[in-house]
Amino acid sequence: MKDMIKKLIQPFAVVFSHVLRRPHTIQYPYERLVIPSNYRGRHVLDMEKCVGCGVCARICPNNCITLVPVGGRRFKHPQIDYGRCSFCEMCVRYCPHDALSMIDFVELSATSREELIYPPQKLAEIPSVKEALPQLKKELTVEVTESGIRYIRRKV
Amino acid sequence: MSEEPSKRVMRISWGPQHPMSGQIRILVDTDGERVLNIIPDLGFTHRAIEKILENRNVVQGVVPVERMVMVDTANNALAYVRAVEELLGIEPPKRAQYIRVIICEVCRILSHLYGFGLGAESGGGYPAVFLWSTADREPFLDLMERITGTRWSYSFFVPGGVYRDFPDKIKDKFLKTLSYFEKRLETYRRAWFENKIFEARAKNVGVLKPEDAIRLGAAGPSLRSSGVSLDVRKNEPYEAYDEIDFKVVTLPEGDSYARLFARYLEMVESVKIIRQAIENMPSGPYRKSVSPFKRLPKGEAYARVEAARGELGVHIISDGGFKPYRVKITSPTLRNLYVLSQLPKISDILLADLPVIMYSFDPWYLDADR
Amino acid sequence: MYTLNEIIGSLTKFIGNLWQFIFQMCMSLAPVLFIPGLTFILLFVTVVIWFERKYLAHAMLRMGPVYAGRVFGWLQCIADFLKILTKEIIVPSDADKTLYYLAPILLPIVDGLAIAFIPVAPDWVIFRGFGYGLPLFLAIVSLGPLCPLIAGWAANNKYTVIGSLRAAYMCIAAEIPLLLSAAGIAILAGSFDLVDIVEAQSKMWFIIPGFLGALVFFIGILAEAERTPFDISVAEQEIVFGWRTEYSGILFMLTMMAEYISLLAWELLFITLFLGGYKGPVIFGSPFISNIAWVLIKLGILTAIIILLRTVFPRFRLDQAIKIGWRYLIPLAIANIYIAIIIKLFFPFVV
Amino acid sequence: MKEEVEKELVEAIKSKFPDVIEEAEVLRSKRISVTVKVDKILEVARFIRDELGFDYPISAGAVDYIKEKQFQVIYYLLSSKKKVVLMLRVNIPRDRPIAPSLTPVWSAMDFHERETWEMFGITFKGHPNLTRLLLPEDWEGGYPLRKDFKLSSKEGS
Repeated sequence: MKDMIKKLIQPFAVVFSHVLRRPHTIQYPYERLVIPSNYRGRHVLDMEKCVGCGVCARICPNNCITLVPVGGRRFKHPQIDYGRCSFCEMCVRYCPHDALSMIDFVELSATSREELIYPPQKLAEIPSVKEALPQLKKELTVEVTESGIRYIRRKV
Repeated sequence: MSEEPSKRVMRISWGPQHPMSGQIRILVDTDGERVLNIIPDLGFTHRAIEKILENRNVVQGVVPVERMVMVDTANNALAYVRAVEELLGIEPPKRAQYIRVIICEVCRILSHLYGFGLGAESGGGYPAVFLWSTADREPFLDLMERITGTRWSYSFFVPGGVYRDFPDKIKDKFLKTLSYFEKRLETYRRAWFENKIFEARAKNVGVLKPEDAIRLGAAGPSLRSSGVSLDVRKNEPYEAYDEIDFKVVTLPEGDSYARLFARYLEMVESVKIIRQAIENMPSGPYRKSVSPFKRLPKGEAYARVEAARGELGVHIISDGGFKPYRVKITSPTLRNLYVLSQLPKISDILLADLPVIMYSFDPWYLDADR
Repeated sequence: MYTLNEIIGSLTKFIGNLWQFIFQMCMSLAPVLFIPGLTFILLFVTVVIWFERKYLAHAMLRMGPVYAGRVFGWLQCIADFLKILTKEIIVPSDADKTLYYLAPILLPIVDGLAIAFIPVAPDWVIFRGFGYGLPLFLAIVSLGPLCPLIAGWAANNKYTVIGSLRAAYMCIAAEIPLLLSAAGIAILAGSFDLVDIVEAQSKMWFIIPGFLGALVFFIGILAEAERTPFDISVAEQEIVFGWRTEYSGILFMLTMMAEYISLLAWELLFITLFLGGYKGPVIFGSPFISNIAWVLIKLGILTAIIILLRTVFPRFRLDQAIKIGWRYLIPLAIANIYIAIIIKLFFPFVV
Repeated sequence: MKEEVEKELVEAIKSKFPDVIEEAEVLRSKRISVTVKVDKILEVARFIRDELGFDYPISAGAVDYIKEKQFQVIYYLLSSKKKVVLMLRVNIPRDRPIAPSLTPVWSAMDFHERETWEMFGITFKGHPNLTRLLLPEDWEGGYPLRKDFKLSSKEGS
């Protein structure tokens, strides 16, 4: 009986302790987690380093990279179809000249499949979060303390 | 498949369009509330991963294999990578083995937190635990983000080691997260495992005796909660598990409650394993280079790994080409679904018990369908 | 022949009478229109749904409604209401159309009618029921469980049939203890009239002598209003949404409203029977406002407790719930009747 | 290399069925491979289960050796006492893909044999319910895991 009452009362206490906590929700377009610098987001292509060897296209498990000619350049350069890309980093790992890299940018949504195909010129640009997310107001970092998780908010 | 066996029996299609079923259809023959027969109908997420792997070389192969179980990617990748390493005859460096153990155990925690939250929700009206556990995955995902570069499907294990080194400056944060997590585990126990109504719902429901569990081929915590001590980590120690002190969680009851509680206890063990692995991690190289553009040696290799849902086997057969000739993946969920369909004393089960039993097996249908 | 004065005199008299008549009409309609009538019911539903969503969200470490209405998302329910009005009503092809439409319309009406018997102030009752308010209330509310049965059958869906049968089982298991524990209170008060019952609690709330009855009644409310841990007839993990599965658009909203209206009706009865109804120390000066305020305060606390249960407990299984009803609640309710009789016979000074 | 348990098991099988076993070897520690003739597989399976203690069925699969014109069905079994994995193999001709079902011995081979049936077109005689498991019920594209299955151009590259 004592055990039963404990098992009926105890959950109330635990739930109450959660009601007063700050929610874990991140209101995305207005807030955004700070992504570590080694994050595997969008590719950035260094056209000066790329020699068009095609290793990235061969190693890509999803066949999302094709080499396309770029006007005024000697070599073909990779074009990435983000509709197929699984962000596995294989192309970056096996690039013999370190021409490809991945940066902490993940705002890649588009309204059509054609927009998801990034030609080399577009890959060469370094995107800015400000432009992709004009609503962004705060950036968050997760901090684990002994007592709990805290989201530290910082104005952009 | 859809005809009803008789007028008296009502065949309910539990899924795939259903709030709790997931990507599966389970045909349930009922007589009133009483369940007469459970027929799983799989294949809604079949992606032919075995066929894809026949058309990818061994380095590329890690990527599709990981997509089998998104919450438990590391263990899946490890099974494949270990099979490849066995085939190539290479042994990863010691440091890589420890890093692999850490990441696999974090994945086990992530996976169990998810499955355990769903288990709480399956009892009905208790989604709070599910969202708490989802929230508590965040610090671990953050750590993984810092180590591997993504939150899941890491593509981090490569044949010959791990792709990046374990950043030593993260150790402190890791240990802090673990001690925080241990406190949270206590919260889950108090809120959920010691909840009278949940006990009433899950205890003595869907009991699986040890001999039945072995005969029907239950996998993972579902098997061990029936009192059978079969754990690949202990029986066939891989990576650094033979240098780490941990115990295999077994519970004697074999009911739904025990299956869920076994997952909880495994998380406690995982925390211990990670602590030891971080402390004892040797320094040194973390990767041996393996070229993806070389022919594989002729032969075969069968690697087994204890994934979060149970034993995962990858059998690679090579005929000496660039790509594996055949890859056979043995997934735990497929076996657990068979156990579900053949549960002994099925007539004791009521319709309301079905989600509880189902989620006590922690099914991941993508794993079953491959 | 009438003189002008006489005409004016009679006109004035007529207008005066008319005015009095309209005033009386309004006064008698006021309970219907405002409290505890239509406006109050709609407000209650809106506020409780908003509060429930917000509370559940915070218990789950979420935020709940945020954007609609800016401050705590207080407009969210109204926004949802407007959205749901524009939704198409999809009727299953093999459904029994008449019954399919009838059930969700009937259900809020039945539960709403029962509220007519509840006093929120000494003479502020829509219909006193010739001194038989309590049995009339229970009689009308017990029509409610018929609607899920009709709805579940009419929709021609396996989930709805199971859900409606579960609802019927639950109602039988819950209503008998409810009736019995209410009977105990009627004995204590010596009257079936709800106003008399409230007046009889001026010395002591009946929750103290009738503690067992209150417990039974509270659990009965949970079962009757399909609240956790007895929301078995809409168990979404098993049978999608029980007998409501096939409803869409405004019909679905009516079924959802009916759930909260029946909750309101039962809570008001609980307050009337056990918590001293509109009784309480005078606040805000005016006894009338004070009475209503006390009802609202008690209602708020009771609703909060019921909503709170939703985050704490999983759902019972049908057989467990029925077992609770028949094996524990009915004996407790009968014990409550005995206690009431003993108090009435031997300690009449207590109440 | 200590593989005594494995060697003992292999010897036990070999000595019991000298003319049925085509091949029996220890692959490495904890891995045994036994190749059996089709017609005697049920007897061998019963012996393996009852006498050698391979009571825990893991899985079943097949390999399409298109050059040798044969399928190889592989049953993966585990001994819960000795913790050894046994791969029970049986070669069947590619033009007549019929093998006896092992569900009478290990009922848990049910799903795996169904999967092998739909993926390779190998019929398991004596299987209680040989219906599609993963593929759609109205699938008409042939047997996907056979080597002569045509892939769309992009996936096949």
